[in-house]
Amino acid sequence: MEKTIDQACRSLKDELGKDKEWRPNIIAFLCNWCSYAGADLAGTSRLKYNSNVRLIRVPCSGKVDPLFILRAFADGADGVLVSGCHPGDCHYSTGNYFARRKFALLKRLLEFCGLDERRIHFSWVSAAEGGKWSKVVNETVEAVHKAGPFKGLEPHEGSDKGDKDE
Amino acid sequence: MDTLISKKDLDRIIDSIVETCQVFAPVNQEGIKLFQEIQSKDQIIWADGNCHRSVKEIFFPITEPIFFYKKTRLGVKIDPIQNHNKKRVLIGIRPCDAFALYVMDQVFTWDYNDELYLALRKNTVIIGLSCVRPEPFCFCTATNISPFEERGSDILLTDLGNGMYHSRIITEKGTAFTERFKKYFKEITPEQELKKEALANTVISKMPAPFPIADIKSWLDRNFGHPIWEELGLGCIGCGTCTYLCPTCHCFDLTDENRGYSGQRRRNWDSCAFDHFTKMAAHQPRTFQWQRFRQRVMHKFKYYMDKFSHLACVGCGRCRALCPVGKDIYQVIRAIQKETNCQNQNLKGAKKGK
Amino acid sequence: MRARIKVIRMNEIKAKLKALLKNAELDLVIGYGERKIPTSDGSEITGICPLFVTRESGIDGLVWNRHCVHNLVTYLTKKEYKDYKKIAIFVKPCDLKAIYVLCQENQIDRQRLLIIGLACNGMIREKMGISTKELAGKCITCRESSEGAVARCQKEHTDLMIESTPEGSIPSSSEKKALTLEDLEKMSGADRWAFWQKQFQKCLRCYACRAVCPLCYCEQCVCDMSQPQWIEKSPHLKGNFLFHLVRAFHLTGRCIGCGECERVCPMGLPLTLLNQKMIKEVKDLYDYESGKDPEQAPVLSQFRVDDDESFIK
Amino acid sequence: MNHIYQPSLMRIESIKEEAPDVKTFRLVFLDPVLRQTFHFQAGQFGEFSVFGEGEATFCIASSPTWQGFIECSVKMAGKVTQALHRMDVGEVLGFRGPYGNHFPMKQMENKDLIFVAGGIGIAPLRSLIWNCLGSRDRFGKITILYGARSVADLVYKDELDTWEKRHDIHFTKTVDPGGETEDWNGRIGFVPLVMRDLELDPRNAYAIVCGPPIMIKFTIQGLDAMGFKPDKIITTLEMKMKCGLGKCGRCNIGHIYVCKDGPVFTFADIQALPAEF
Repeated sequence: MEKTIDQACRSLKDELGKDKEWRPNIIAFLCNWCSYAGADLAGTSRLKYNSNVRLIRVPCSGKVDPLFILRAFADGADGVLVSGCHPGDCHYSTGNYFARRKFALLKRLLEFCGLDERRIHFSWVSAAEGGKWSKVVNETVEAVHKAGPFKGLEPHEGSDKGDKDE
Repeated sequence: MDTLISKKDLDRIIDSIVETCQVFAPVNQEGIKLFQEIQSKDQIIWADGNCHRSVKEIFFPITEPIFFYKKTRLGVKIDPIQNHNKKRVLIGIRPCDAFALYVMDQVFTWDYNDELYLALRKNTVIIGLSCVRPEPFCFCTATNISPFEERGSDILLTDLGNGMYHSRIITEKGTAFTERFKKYFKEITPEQELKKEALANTVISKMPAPFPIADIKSWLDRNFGHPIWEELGLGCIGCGTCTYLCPTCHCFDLTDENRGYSGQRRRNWDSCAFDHFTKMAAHQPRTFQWQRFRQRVMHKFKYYMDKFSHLACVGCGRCRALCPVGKDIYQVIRAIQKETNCQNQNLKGAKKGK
Repeated sequence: MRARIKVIRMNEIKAKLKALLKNAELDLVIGYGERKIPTSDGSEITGICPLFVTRESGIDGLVWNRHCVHNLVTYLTKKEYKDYKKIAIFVKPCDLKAIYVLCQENQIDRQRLLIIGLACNGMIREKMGISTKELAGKCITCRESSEGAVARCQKEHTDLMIESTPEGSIPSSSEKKALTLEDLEKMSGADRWAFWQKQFQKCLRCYACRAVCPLCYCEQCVCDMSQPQWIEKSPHLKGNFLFHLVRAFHLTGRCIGCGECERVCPMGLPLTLLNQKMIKEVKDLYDYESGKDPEQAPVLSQFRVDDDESFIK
Repeated sequence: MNHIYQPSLMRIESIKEEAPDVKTFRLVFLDPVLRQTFHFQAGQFGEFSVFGEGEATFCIASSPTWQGFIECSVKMAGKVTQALHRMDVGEVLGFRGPYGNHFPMKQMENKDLIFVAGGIGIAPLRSLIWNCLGSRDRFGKITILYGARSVADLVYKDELDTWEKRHDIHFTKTVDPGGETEDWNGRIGFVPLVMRDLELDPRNAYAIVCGPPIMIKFTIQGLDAMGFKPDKIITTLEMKMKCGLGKCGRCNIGHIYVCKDGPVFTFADIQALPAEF
């Protein structure tokens, strides 16, 4: 999974890197049963929404480990969106309830460390809410755009001369 | 060739070299004394006591990239790191840390020269500062060196207390440095010389007695399986504090960090206290923590002696002070010394009995 | 063996332990022992360190004084001590809570333990191995939290109890903790980010915080895994940030604030701030306190339908 | 700045599937000068880098007499080996070496040689066997006993056949009980047991043993019982390695560094070591 996240950040950065002006680079973790279907519906009904998002499908929002989110930020994402089924609709009946507690605590831990709260978003999007999905994505990109590029985790000068990207 | 230099002149020298090259000295960083690069002379803390972390990190950094690579369709392109050729001066290093570098040079020049370490060593002038008031946990005299040890430093300063420093040149680098600042180094009068010798003797006389290194080594040669090791190592929790603060611990790990199609190989410190230090797919030779504790003591007081005829312990006392559970290598060696004594008695007894 | 002998003195405890050791009802006693540390000028200072006693003769070495700052519960989950059948362990109130969490997580069998509670009102701080006059960092935070609850839970769940607090005056907590949770929360996000970046850059990855933590008992830590390699092994900012945040999150709802991680950090990182924050959040969000009761379900393995979801779009 | 931890680049020329989890890689130096000047001796090893995954220690399985390339046989086990098994012909990987000591060819001259190998342990011996066959007359009687868990696990199958056909080699192959197939013509049984049936003459002979630690232990016991002197039994030891040249401090057994003083040891050396491996 950690290679998928790295590849997602990579491919998005390459594609966004082409135009001069910076655009946010967002990684979204979508639960396979509701949110992914919702995003699919948004696509089939030709809804326009911001394109600098890379989706990673997970079986359930409960499967989204805080490590995925931390790894996404470490690999260069500017923002992370996690979306799952509405409480009660979960295909595995309780996955999103456990996820809700994890996300609540993770959000506060990251804010305590100083990560801008506009960079991390959670949402419930059901399979029928194509419209809500495009709204959620646009809001997220808007918020991350205000937060600016995430320069947080470049290794500092002392220990090494910076990550030598392409 | 000994000379005398006043504190003011020393400050003038530091001011002039700060522009031309990197100068490292003990600096207070949020209550912890560390060797850091300084911009001006007032940052330096001349007071007694060693730095929290040893000076080895200036030559053998905690983590450093050793090369960068890029994977392309045609293959892999390696681009090396820049040369370590910046001129550097290290001031205020304690004799035990300086001697530790001298000890570590042996392993980094054993058959293969570790250019990463040696280049930094070559370009650095080391101005040692002998210890007039050792710290409570120091035991350098026990490992056959002294608070006035000269090996390892290029120039050794000794604070004579009256604002003057006795300065002794030890290596060519030291002569070159003194030559460059000839006007600051004054002629030394014989009674200043005597004052320094007297100071040295008083300090050393109060320090712990030397370990019987030969006896200890011969005991260690024969007692790898001795039950005392399990007792001595009981309680060690396997953190890396003692090895990372130790001036002579040189074990490292090479790992790759990949980002897409490019990345770097890094060299990081590693510790024999960790479980994955020797863990292999097939088996793990050191399963219990006391076996790793034994490895550290054996390596410093036997294996290094076997290979390089030097103790790999300079008695700086950092591991004694900062072990979270109070493990103490000095008391371990004294315990082994007691073992050697009673073993000698048995031998003597056996002789008499024959 | 569940004799509930409550209020007795240290020497009575020693006599009891000797008896138990003699007729093999006890295999190991983990307590605090004194050791004479020879210093460079020939004098000796007394230092306290964990003491492991398997024979009667060793029992006299046990002490209880102002320097018994270590949390001995960390040894209960280590490989070397797992095959002792019956263990007696000395615990202060802050250490005792770690045993509850371990029981909650089925890591240790309560029947195997003879818990000897120690009434504690503050330990002395050690700086570079030398005792200072001030209160230990973790005791400052402990004193602020409800002292009553600590004493109450100690009475119920220990087998033996030493009621007398250690001799010597209670060290003054003159030196207020350099930085408290409230100071950090008042800071702006950007300042907090800069603060934590500076702290994480100092970390050496010596893993002393993980080795000493009673609740960090994983056979192979996620930070040591290479397949998949989630966290870089190198102690640069990115690797340290991931290591400390993953550890803080893995302790969320479990950490009992024993403060050992901050005590042992050779670089003086304020690690308990991360854990204190999460203790506060867990209390505030789910009204849950870790280490209060060995039978309650851990906070992240249960949920309520009306949990807060105001932050979810 | 070039330094001793910087690998030289090699291209994979061919990959041979030896067993379900073992592949043999034939590698050629990219640098033409190195292609000529590189030489090594049987028993030495190298550090092979898969960029992005790390480095791993493998013995050089090709014979020093073969020019222009080296071969290494890799069993899939951890991170680097799995990455290696995913690579295909033409890709580039790094190599540092040769490191460590080598089999004592001089002392083995005009002596009988007995090779006992188990599983992937045959890789270092294969290098030595082909090296000896290169100048066959310098040595006495050559006996090869090779065993593996099952027929599919046998490595270098075609070379085993050529050795079997040669009349100047006493070749025996075996598989562990239960690992045989219908048309299996070799022996069935564990290597140390099958070894007892071969009449091995300890006088004027060297036994070279390589394989999993459990097999080495019992084989050496068998050889001991047959009267082989400890200094006439040669084996290789395996410890975790990172630098491969004595600096990173992790491959020591007692004061011996397996990467510098080994990996080839006589049983007499091993008896002098503390029982730590």
